Amino acid sequence: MTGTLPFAITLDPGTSRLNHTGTWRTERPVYLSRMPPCNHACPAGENIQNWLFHAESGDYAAAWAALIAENPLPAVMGRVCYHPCEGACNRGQLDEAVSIHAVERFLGDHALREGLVPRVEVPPSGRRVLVVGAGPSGLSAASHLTRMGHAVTIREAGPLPGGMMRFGIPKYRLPRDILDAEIARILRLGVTLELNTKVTDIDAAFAEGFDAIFTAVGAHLAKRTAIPAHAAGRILDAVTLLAQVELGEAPQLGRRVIVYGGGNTAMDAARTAKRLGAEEAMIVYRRSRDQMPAHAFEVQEAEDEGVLIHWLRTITDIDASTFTVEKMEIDAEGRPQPTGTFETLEADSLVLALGQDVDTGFLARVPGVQIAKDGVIAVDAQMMTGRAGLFAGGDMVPAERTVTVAVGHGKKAARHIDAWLRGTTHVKPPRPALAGFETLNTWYYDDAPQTRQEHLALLRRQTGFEEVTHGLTEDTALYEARRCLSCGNCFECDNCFGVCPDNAVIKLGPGAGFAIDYDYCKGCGICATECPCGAIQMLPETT
Amino acid sequence: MLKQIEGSQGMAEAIALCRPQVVCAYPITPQTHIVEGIGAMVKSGALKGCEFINVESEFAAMSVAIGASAAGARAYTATASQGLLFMAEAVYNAAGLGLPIVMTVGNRAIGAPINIWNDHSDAMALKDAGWIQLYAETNQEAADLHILAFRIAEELSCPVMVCVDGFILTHAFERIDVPSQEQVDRFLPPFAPVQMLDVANPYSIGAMVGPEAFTEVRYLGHQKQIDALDVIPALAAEFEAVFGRPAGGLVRPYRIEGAETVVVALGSVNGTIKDVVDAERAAGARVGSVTIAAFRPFPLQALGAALAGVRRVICLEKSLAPGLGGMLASNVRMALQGSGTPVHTVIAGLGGRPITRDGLTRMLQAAATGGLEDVTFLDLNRPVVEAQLAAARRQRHSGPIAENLLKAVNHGPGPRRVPDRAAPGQTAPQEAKP
Amino acid sequence: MFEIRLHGRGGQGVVTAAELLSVAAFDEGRHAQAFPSFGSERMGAPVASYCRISDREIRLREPILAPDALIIQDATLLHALDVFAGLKPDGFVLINSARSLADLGLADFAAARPVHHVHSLAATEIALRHIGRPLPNAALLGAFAALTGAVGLGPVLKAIRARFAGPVGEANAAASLEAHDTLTREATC
Amino acid sequence: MTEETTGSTPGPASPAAATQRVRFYQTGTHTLGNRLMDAESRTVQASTDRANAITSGHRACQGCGEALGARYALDAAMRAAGGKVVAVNATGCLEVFTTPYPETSWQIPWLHSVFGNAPAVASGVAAGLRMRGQKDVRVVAQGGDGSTTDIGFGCLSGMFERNDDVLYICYDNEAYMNTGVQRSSATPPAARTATTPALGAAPGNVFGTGKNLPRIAMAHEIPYVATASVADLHDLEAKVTRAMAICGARYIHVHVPCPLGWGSASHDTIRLARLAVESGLFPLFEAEHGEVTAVKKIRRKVPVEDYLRPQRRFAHLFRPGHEDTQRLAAIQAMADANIRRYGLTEEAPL
Repeated sequence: MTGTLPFAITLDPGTSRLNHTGTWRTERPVYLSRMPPCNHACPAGENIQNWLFHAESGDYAAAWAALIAENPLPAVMGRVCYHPCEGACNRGQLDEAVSIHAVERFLGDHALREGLVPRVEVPPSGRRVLVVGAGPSGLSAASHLTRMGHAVTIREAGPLPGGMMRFGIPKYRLPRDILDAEIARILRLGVTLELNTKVTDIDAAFAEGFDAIFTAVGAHLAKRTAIPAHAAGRILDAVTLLAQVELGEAPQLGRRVIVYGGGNTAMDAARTAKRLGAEEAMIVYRRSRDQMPAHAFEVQEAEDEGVLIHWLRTITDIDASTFTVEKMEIDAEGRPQPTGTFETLEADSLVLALGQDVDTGFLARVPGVQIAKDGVIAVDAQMMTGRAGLFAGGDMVPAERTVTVAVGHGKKAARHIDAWLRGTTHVKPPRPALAGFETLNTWYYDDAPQTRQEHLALLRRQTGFEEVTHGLTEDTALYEARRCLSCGNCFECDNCFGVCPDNAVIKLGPGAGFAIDYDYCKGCGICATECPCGAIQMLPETT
Repeated sequence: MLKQIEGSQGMAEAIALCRPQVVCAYPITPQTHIVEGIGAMVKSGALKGCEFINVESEFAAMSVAIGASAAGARAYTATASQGLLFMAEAVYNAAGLGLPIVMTVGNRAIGAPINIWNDHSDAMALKDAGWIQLYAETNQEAADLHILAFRIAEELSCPVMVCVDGFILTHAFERIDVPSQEQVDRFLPPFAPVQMLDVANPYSIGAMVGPEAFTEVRYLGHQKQIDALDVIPALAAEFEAVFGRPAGGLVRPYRIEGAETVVVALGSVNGTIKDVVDAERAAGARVGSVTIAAFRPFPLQALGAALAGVRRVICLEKSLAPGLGGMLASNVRMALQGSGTPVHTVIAGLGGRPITRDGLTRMLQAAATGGLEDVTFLDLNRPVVEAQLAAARRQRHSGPIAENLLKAVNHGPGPRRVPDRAAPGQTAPQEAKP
Repeated sequence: MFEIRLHGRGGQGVVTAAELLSVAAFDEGRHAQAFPSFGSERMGAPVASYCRISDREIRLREPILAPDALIIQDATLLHALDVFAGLKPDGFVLINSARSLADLGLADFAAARPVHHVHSLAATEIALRHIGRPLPNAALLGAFAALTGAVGLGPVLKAIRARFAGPVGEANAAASLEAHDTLTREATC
Repeated sequence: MTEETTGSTPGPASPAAATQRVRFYQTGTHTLGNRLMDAESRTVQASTDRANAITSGHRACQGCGEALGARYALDAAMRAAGGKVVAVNATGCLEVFTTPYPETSWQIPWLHSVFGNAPAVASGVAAGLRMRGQKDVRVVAQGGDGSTTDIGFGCLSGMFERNDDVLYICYDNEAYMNTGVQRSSATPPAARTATTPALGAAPGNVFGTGKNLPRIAMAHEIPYVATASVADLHDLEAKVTRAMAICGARYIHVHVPCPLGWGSASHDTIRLARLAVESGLFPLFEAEHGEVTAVKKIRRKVPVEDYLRPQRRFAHLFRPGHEDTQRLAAIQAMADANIRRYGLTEEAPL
């Protein structure tokens, strides 16, 4: 070409970058992280989205590492947790919730298969902590405290560690090799476990040189109820039944068994009775099906296995093998009221599954320790009792009684104990706003129904203690992980980068996310609207 | 090589020798033979490296040429009359973008009334579109001007319109010396655009320019035309050196030495004028003529010099600025500013009306006796228009003028819709009651 | 300057005839200018074309108003328009017709002009014999050369052969030659 | 998901292998990119290597759909042509907001002539490039609905019938936005524009008018015709890429919402485009040589009301207490007709 370019009508490429259109903006997009509902709902405080993130790319080791940062018993929890996370999962409003527990179990099993171990990254603190009780709460606390550098000793009154995980949950739900392996891994961190060692004197323990004590002895005392029994057959409680089965001392229950109660333990007891050879395993419960505290899937599994459930019945009289039950009806307040109508059931034994109480005897004399209502131990926000350095958690403090809550208590207590030992206070970081369903743009998520976990054949379920629910394969676990919507947190989908009409989003590279180029951003808000996971919000420009 | 060929064919051959790369064509009389000729050469393979595109309108023709030129290709098209007006927007655009397109205009009247014959209304309508306008006097010049036009256009990055009288030149079989390829190549180097669409240099062509720079853009466009006043004669001289005959230039005086009356005109009518000048000179009249070869840029200086000292100037114009008179005259007056020389407009040859030696001779004689008005219509059928005007004065609505005029021309003066049997003063049946 | 006006009907090649005349004159080293009547007429309509021949450059662009010669390709045009308009008193007229001038009602017209300046010729019949189609142009041009001497027969034949290649050109040339000879015979008897 | 693998595979899974085997359901293929999608499944827009044919600093309104659509299309074309693309632009918003002197937003060779001639100019550019031996440089012409369906229609039809080697892209925002929202022949029924005001007994644009340019393009039997939307970038880019692989005349009609003209929120641009598709009012399809060859199924069908209600240009249909049910039904019938005609749902196969 020759000569100079024509004036004004011909322009050099890209010169509009001199024009900073950011001045047009009245609102600015800002990246943020919201609290995913699964995390929000998790009693153990698991950052589920975080470990799913790693699992999505097939990096199961990283996923597992992220997982055990909050929960040292993933293989257990993936089996026994009632997964409130899934009830909160936003995907449930789209198609079906992500099967978080199944992925968790897969990761837990994967780690056991691969022999993955957690790392202890801090130097020894020189402090000693006594954990009383080797249940989920105690094991969780011991694991976390050890990884924080403290020397931990667990004293367990019973012959085996695991607490309710071993003595309350039947092995068809939690195979013992899994439980044993996860406990063993905690112990290999350097935790000292003393079995058959009942702690009765807290002060003495402090005197031994423990800088802090965490008690988590659970609730093992079965509640009783007064039923007129003229010639009672076998009556036993569910906790005892399950513990005896675990110890290989299964009692003779006879051909017909009634389990009284409507919780998960009642289901476990009835299903165990079935497996012990009972031809008829019945549940009698005074309220309706909807009101049962047991989880629907547990009820369903029990029914699948042939357990017969009598709702709206109370046992009013027992005469040998004849049980008189009164029909109940639900009043306006939702309470069961007797109707005066009676029936009889025939059974050889009765298993009471009416809940448990805490054995608080060993704490009664400790100065400062207060017993709360319902016979549980009062703790403050740091999970410390009235006695300085004495912490408590699990079923023995006021809370829902689940393995998950217990594991969460262990973690929470560990953090507070650690802070206390260091002379500080652990302050929980403020929770960001919840990533509700309305913050998502779900159009970008593909339709993907939940993976169904396979179940053991029914006949084998009714006749043995083999694990009922199968785990996921690697493919199905990956599929399931990838169903996560990443609610409230950028997963680098590039939407904002692509949809900006003003090319005002800067892509910082893998893992680094994005930044807004405020020189050019006009504040249209498309990035925020088209962000699938609600990780951008529009804020008014300050004047 | 001397040939006896149709003017359009001569132009087609000359254009082909310029190695155009994109030629687009849309048929409109009387330019069709030119593009047909080029099309045949492309189709036969005689003209290589050229794409001939049959487009759907003149607007598209100029637009395709714009695109091709912006892509760095030598582009050509031709049109006439309505076609030129139909592409008007793109004509301005090509100039605004500084694209050196060459276009032939086979000059023809503009309707209504529709008329396919020659005059200059079309080119005059777009005289200020920013194009250089060259007018051919002969078919030899028509051919030669195209070679010059490409050179001028590319030298200045400015489109050039070669105006050729429709039918009179385009359809006349005449002797034309068609140059050799070697000669043309010597005169016209390959196209080297100042700007083009280039993936290696991706600038934007055709920006929106606001008040802050529009005047400057226009000034530069004007300056380009002013520069052309030097470029055109220089290249005409170079042309003569290469081809051995003159062509183009700004103005061509003819026998103006001592002339009292000089006729100024554009295009082929200058041939007839020269014959008349010769005859009048032979009869002792002091007349001469000036051919304006480049109407845009308007050669004020050259024309002023040629007309210095003459007693009167007659602009023989093949177009009409209704309400004013002559567009050529209003331009010529600028060349004579301060001289006091009267400049007459004689409108002639509209819509193909023959301009005859008789008519021109009468015009010159009238001028010599001071009997020429400022604006005159040569060979006007005065009874017809007088009758129409009279009828119009009588009746508020006298019907379509064109239709009535045609009737008057064919059947004698006066609208025929007043039947003979109607008694004087009786209302014609067509007229509505008030 | 010799000016010729040709009358015909759209489609008969009246424009081609004028062009061929100009080519023939050009071939003789003379200047020539052929142009049509610039009409928008369609097939069958009366049309005209013109040819000027001169030894000097032709600058004149007005229509031919006072022709030196007329070629009338179709005798039916005699009744359609004033084909003789402007014809110079000593002008030539060549009419394509198998009928005599007397039969055409032109006996008096011819008699008023120099001898042998007005002729009719059965050009269509000659064309049919040679070309097989009723295209009288070539024949008329051959006869025109004989009639007026404005162009020579040789250049006419050359122009015809240049325009129509191969057998068609030869057939036209043969027609032209026969017409030329016919007219020469008639004009000399 | 795959079903052939059962049980566990020893050893940690290879992330790369994992991405190949299992689709990324977190995003499906609907987001623009993501670390776990195959590189070829990501959009051009997800890449920092995209051409940014239009760069920052242009003067389009906030949330301009046309700015977005044009960058989407041209960047895809640039990738398909290895960076050798020349663009021709009709007069209109896109032209005005990208090239006001002294700045241009274009980073590719770009030419603007006048309003109605972009297709012809592009034909000329293509011919010029061919004659200059630059056969690998591809030409894209573009304009709004006004320049495409109205004033440039003749030139476009000419370009089509000559099968000129040009990809013409129409950014349809359904009115003359540059001049202040006047009706075009792409303005939908009932829409309020400055020249179809929401007044009188039948406010807004008249029913039974307008022209369907994609089908007109198909009637020319050109090699490729497609409709696309800024709401579905994967689809849009695939269509541009497909078009760029074909020689001859190609036409893509892209639906681009206009916050100004439609009276919609600037952040709703893509959402509205999506609702237009999901309601059936803007069917996405491809056609080759005059025959429809593929349609994009509606994923989540919505009533037309969902699309119309957020737009002030249709507000007169939703006057409280005076909802224009009759004309709403007529618009729904148009959507339903599209669904039947193109088989946009599983129940309505093509």
